[in-house]
Order: sequence, then C-alpha cells, then structure tokens
Amino acid sequence: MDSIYYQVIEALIFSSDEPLNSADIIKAIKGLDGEDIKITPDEIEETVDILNKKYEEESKLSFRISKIANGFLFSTRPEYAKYLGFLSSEKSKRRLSQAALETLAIIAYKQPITKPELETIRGVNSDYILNTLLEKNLITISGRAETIGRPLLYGTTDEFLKYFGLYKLSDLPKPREIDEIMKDEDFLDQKRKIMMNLIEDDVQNEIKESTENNASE
Amino acid sequence: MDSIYYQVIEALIFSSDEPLNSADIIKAIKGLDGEDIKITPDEIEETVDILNKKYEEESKLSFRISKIANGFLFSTRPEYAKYLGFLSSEKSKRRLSQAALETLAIIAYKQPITKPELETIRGVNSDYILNTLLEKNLITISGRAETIGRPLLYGTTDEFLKYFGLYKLSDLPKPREIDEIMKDEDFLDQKRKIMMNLIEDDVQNEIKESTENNASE
Amino acid sequence: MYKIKLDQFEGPLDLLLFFIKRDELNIYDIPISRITKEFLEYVNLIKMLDLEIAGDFILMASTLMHIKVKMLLPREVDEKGEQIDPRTDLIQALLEYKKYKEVAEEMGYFETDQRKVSFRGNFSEDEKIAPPEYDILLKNVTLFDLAKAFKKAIQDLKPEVVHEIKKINITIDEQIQFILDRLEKDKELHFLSIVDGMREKIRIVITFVALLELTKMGQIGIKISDNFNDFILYKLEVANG
Repeated sequence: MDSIYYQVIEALIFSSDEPLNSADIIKAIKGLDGEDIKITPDEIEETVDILNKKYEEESKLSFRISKIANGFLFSTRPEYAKYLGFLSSEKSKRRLSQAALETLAIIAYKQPITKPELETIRGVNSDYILNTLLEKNLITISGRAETIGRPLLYGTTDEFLKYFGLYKLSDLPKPREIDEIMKDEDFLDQKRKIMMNLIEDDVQNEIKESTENNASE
Repeated sequence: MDSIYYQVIEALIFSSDEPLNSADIIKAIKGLDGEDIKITPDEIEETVDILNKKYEEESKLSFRISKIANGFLFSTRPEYAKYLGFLSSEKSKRRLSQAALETLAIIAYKQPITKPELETIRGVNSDYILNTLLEKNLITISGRAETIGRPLLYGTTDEFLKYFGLYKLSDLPKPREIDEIMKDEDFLDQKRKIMMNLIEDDVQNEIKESTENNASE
Repeated sequence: MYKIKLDQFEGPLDLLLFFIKRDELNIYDIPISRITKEFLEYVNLIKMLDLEIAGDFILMASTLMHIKVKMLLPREVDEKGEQIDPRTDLIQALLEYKKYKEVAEEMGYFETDQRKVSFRGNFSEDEKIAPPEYDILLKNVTLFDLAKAFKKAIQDLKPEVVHEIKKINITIDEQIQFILDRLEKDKELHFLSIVDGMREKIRIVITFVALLELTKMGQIGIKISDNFNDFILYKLEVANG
C-alpha cells in the first residue's frame, strides 16, 4: 500500500459518523483510485497502528484511533476526561430540551398561566419541567389565579427575553406571523413542479451542454 | 499560559461537535484547575495556530482546527473530499438555490432586516424563501422593528457562518460600492450562472463534477 | 439570441438585468419602450402558469409603463432645479440588487469550498467524567440558605408535639437509607417535602444530619429552590473512574 493512503485512511476514520471498518475504507479507495490499487485489511490495521504511534510518541496528540468490534474511530485520550465532562455538563445546563422549550413556549404565549392549564395543553405532568425552567430563571411565579384553590400563576422573566434576544414580550412573533411565513408553501411547490415539467426537456439539454462547457473551462 | 494546556485545549476542541469558543475553553480550564490559572482568549487563539502549524508541518494530519462560527472546530483538509464524499451521503445534499444565496446575502449585510425591506431589494415576494432559510436554521427572527406595524426582523445564525466556513460576519466578502459596479463594463455572465443553476438541480451530475474537480486539484 | 426560460430569473430585477446584459444596454440609459415590450412578453408567458410569481412581474411591468409615460412628458425638476430622470429609482434598485447578486455569487464559492470539508463524525468513545456537582452546588446554596431551611422546618412543627415524651429510635443510617429510597422514586425532592409529616424535632435533626452526610459522600446534591427556606435534593450519578 502506498503511504499516501495514510492520510486518506485517517481522514475517512475521522469523518465517519459510524465506526469505520477496513472493508469500507478499501471500498472508498478502490472506488476512486481504481480496483487495481493494492490494499488489504491487514495493511489498514498496520496503518492505524503507525498513525497511533505517531500521534502518541511524536506528536503528543490528545486523541488517537480506537479499535472497537466493528471498526475504527477516533477518541480523545482518557486523561482529559474531566475537562470533557466539565464542558459537556456546562453545555447541558445551557441547553433546553424539546419538552422544556414547548412548555416555555406555552407559558410565553399564554402567560399568566396556571400549572393545571399548562398541563391541559401539554397533556402531561409538568412539575419537573416547571422546576427546571424556574431554576434556569426563564420563568417565574407571577401571582395567584383568582380561581378555586388560587393556583400559582407562571410567567416569563427578563432572563427569558435576554435568552431569545427580545426587547419586550410583545416582540414575540405572533402565531399569525409564523403562519404567514409558512403559507402557500405547498401551493408554490405545486406550481414550481408544473413549470419544471414544462421545461424539463430543455433542462436535460442544458445540463449536457453546460457539463461540456464546464469541462473545457 | 502553561504549555501543558496545549493538549487540554486540543482535547476540548476535538471532543466538541460544534464550534467551541475561547470563553468556554477558559471556563472549563478554570472551573477544574482554579480561577487563578492565567489564560486569555489571545493565548487560546495562539495555541490553535501553534497546533495547526504542528499538524500541518510535523504530523501531516489530514485534518486541522478551523476557525468557524466564532469558535474552533476540527475539520478535514479539502484535498480528501473526494474519498470522504464516496462514503458519505452528506455530500449529495443539495446546494442552496440562487434565490436562497441572494436572500442570505441581503440578510447578512442588512441585518437586522424586515421582510418588506428584503422584498424591496429582491423585487419579489420572499415568504417561501424565508421559510426555507428559517427551517434550515441559516437565519432567525431577531426581534421587531420599531417602525409602523412593528414587522419582524431577520438576521443570520451561527449555522450560517458554519455553512459558509466563516469565523465571523465581517469575514463575508465586501460588496462593491454602487459606483464601482457602474464603472464595471463586465456584467456577471448571466448565461453561465443559468447553466450552473441547472447543473445543481441534478445531484448525480454534481457529484461527478466535484469528483472531477477534486481529481484535477 | 438566448432562449428565455421560465425559472431562470429570481425576479423582475433579475430579468431586467438579463435584458441589459444580453443586449449590452447602458444601465444608465435604459431604452424603456423596448425593454417594456420585452418584459411584457415574458410576463404574458408566466401569467398563464404561476400567479404567485407573476404578481411581482406584473408590478414591475406597471412600473415600467409608468416610467415610459413619464419619459414622454416634460421632466420634473428637483429642489435644485435639476431635471429628474424618471428612470432614477429603477436604476438605483437594479444596482442595489446587482450588488447583492454579486455577493451571492462569491458566497456560492464559499459554499463550494465548505462542502469539501468534513467534521469529526463520531464522538461515542470519548471518555467523560462528570464534574462533582457538589462543588458547583455550593456556589448556589450558602450555609445560610441551608440553615434557614432547617429553621423553617423546625418552626413549622406544631407546638404541642414538643411536649410529648417518647423515646425515638432513629439512626443516621436509617435516615440516609430513607432519603436514598425517596430519591429512587423522585429525581428531585424538596427538603420540606422530606420532613413533612415528621412530628419530632429529633427526627428532623437526624434527617438533616443524614442529608449532610450524603452530601459529603457525594451521593446527593443540593441546589437552591425558588421557595424561600427550602432547597432541593437530587441524586448524583456516581462518577466512574
């Protein structure tokens, strides 16, 4: 195997979203450079060892290629696990789950709203999410409803506005406005298709012609 | 900054699936090793440059750290695109249409901008295209104008920067001044553009094309 | 002459720029009659097919016709007494649009370059050790908060209970187990909900000590609650490694 493939193998493993096995690597290389390229699974295995040795001994990199049952994939060395853990826990603190976002949206548009009202809309118990949102200071208790039991009312906070870059609550896009942006999408699509069909034959010719033009550019 | 942090910074960026900014790197290091650790955004930037130089000159890696969307992210060098494209379906994703590119250009330079302002410049109704760009998360609603009717304002997202490989908005190409365009006799080659659009409608051709382009590089 | 296709143009401005380019017209001296005629032919073609898109073209057609009429009339003058070319606004719009069309083309090259780049695909084998939440929590919950919560729990007891004399057999270990059991059921618990229903001060005290013990062992975390005088307990994942 030509050593120019060291980098190719590395790049393939790096970018694959699944652990990549030798067969796929060989497939890509032969697929592009020709079936007569000499490259075997053993050579790929060797290449990975050579790369790992280089990463560790020469380059002192903080990552390497791991071999797991169904292939190769990059992994960060375990000695950095605590830094990685810190980063991902910081990230998860910032992130809102889909359920939290949905709840937040209902509160934002319906505020002030009680927990029972919210749960009627969502159809599920919302204690946990309400707590999360309260903790993140995106919502707050804004008072009590005058109805029986005087349940607590929830509303959004200034932090909420900041999070979404809004100046004031009335800056929230109105559902009507969202509808407007979305309107006629299907209709327009239909029209486009009809037009496309009408000119399809011409398009075919143009493609051929332009490919030729491009090749000569 | 202590040079032991070269590897930590490398590991943090390597493990992140989205562009990681200096502030988050510093937060993780200080969070774990103490607030008194001396480390600045400039030093992180420098470290990234040093690492990239090492990857390229010493380690000959097929990937490097890109400065993208206000942060750092590992990405492959373009010369391996054809091999990666062979295995991944990502590459067959459609390009943006001419209309989408134009709309993005206007929003990027004029942001925050309202739909009426955008439509005045483009000369066409832009509901459909705005919807598409919102769905792709290339633009977002950024607030409301203080003008009559308080229309929604649109701006670009970090995803936009990532899509075009930009570090920050100011890395966008500068539009020519109008009097400069006026002096220019050589209007865009409309014909060629039309051809290009048609090619892009045909994914098959496009994949072939990019393979050929790469091979000739 | 190029054959005009229906979907080639992003809009009326794009179509006008095409005519100007194709016929090598001077953008500052557009022959309005001629271009209006061509424009209308195109509009008639698309009108049959697509009302939505045609709307923008029809609007432009009427603008062109309006300019055409104005060209025949004596020129208006601005405040400086200079003649106003009826085409000025149109020219301005064309140049503005062209400016962004050019940028869009460059952005297309960026797109092409970026499509050659891939990012790391698989993160499943990266080892991560979650930080001891314990540390972070102490930033939010002060000892004062803890003390207030405790005081509240004690104060809420009904006074007559205090007078009962009864030996209470309760240990810290039992209460540790009690808290852990409760946390099996609920991810998070308010302190007040744990001591709710406890009638003896000593039981609350011991529960409180158990809770401190669990915190010290890193088995549970404490965080601030929005209710004054209360706080939330939650179970920590036991760090692996």
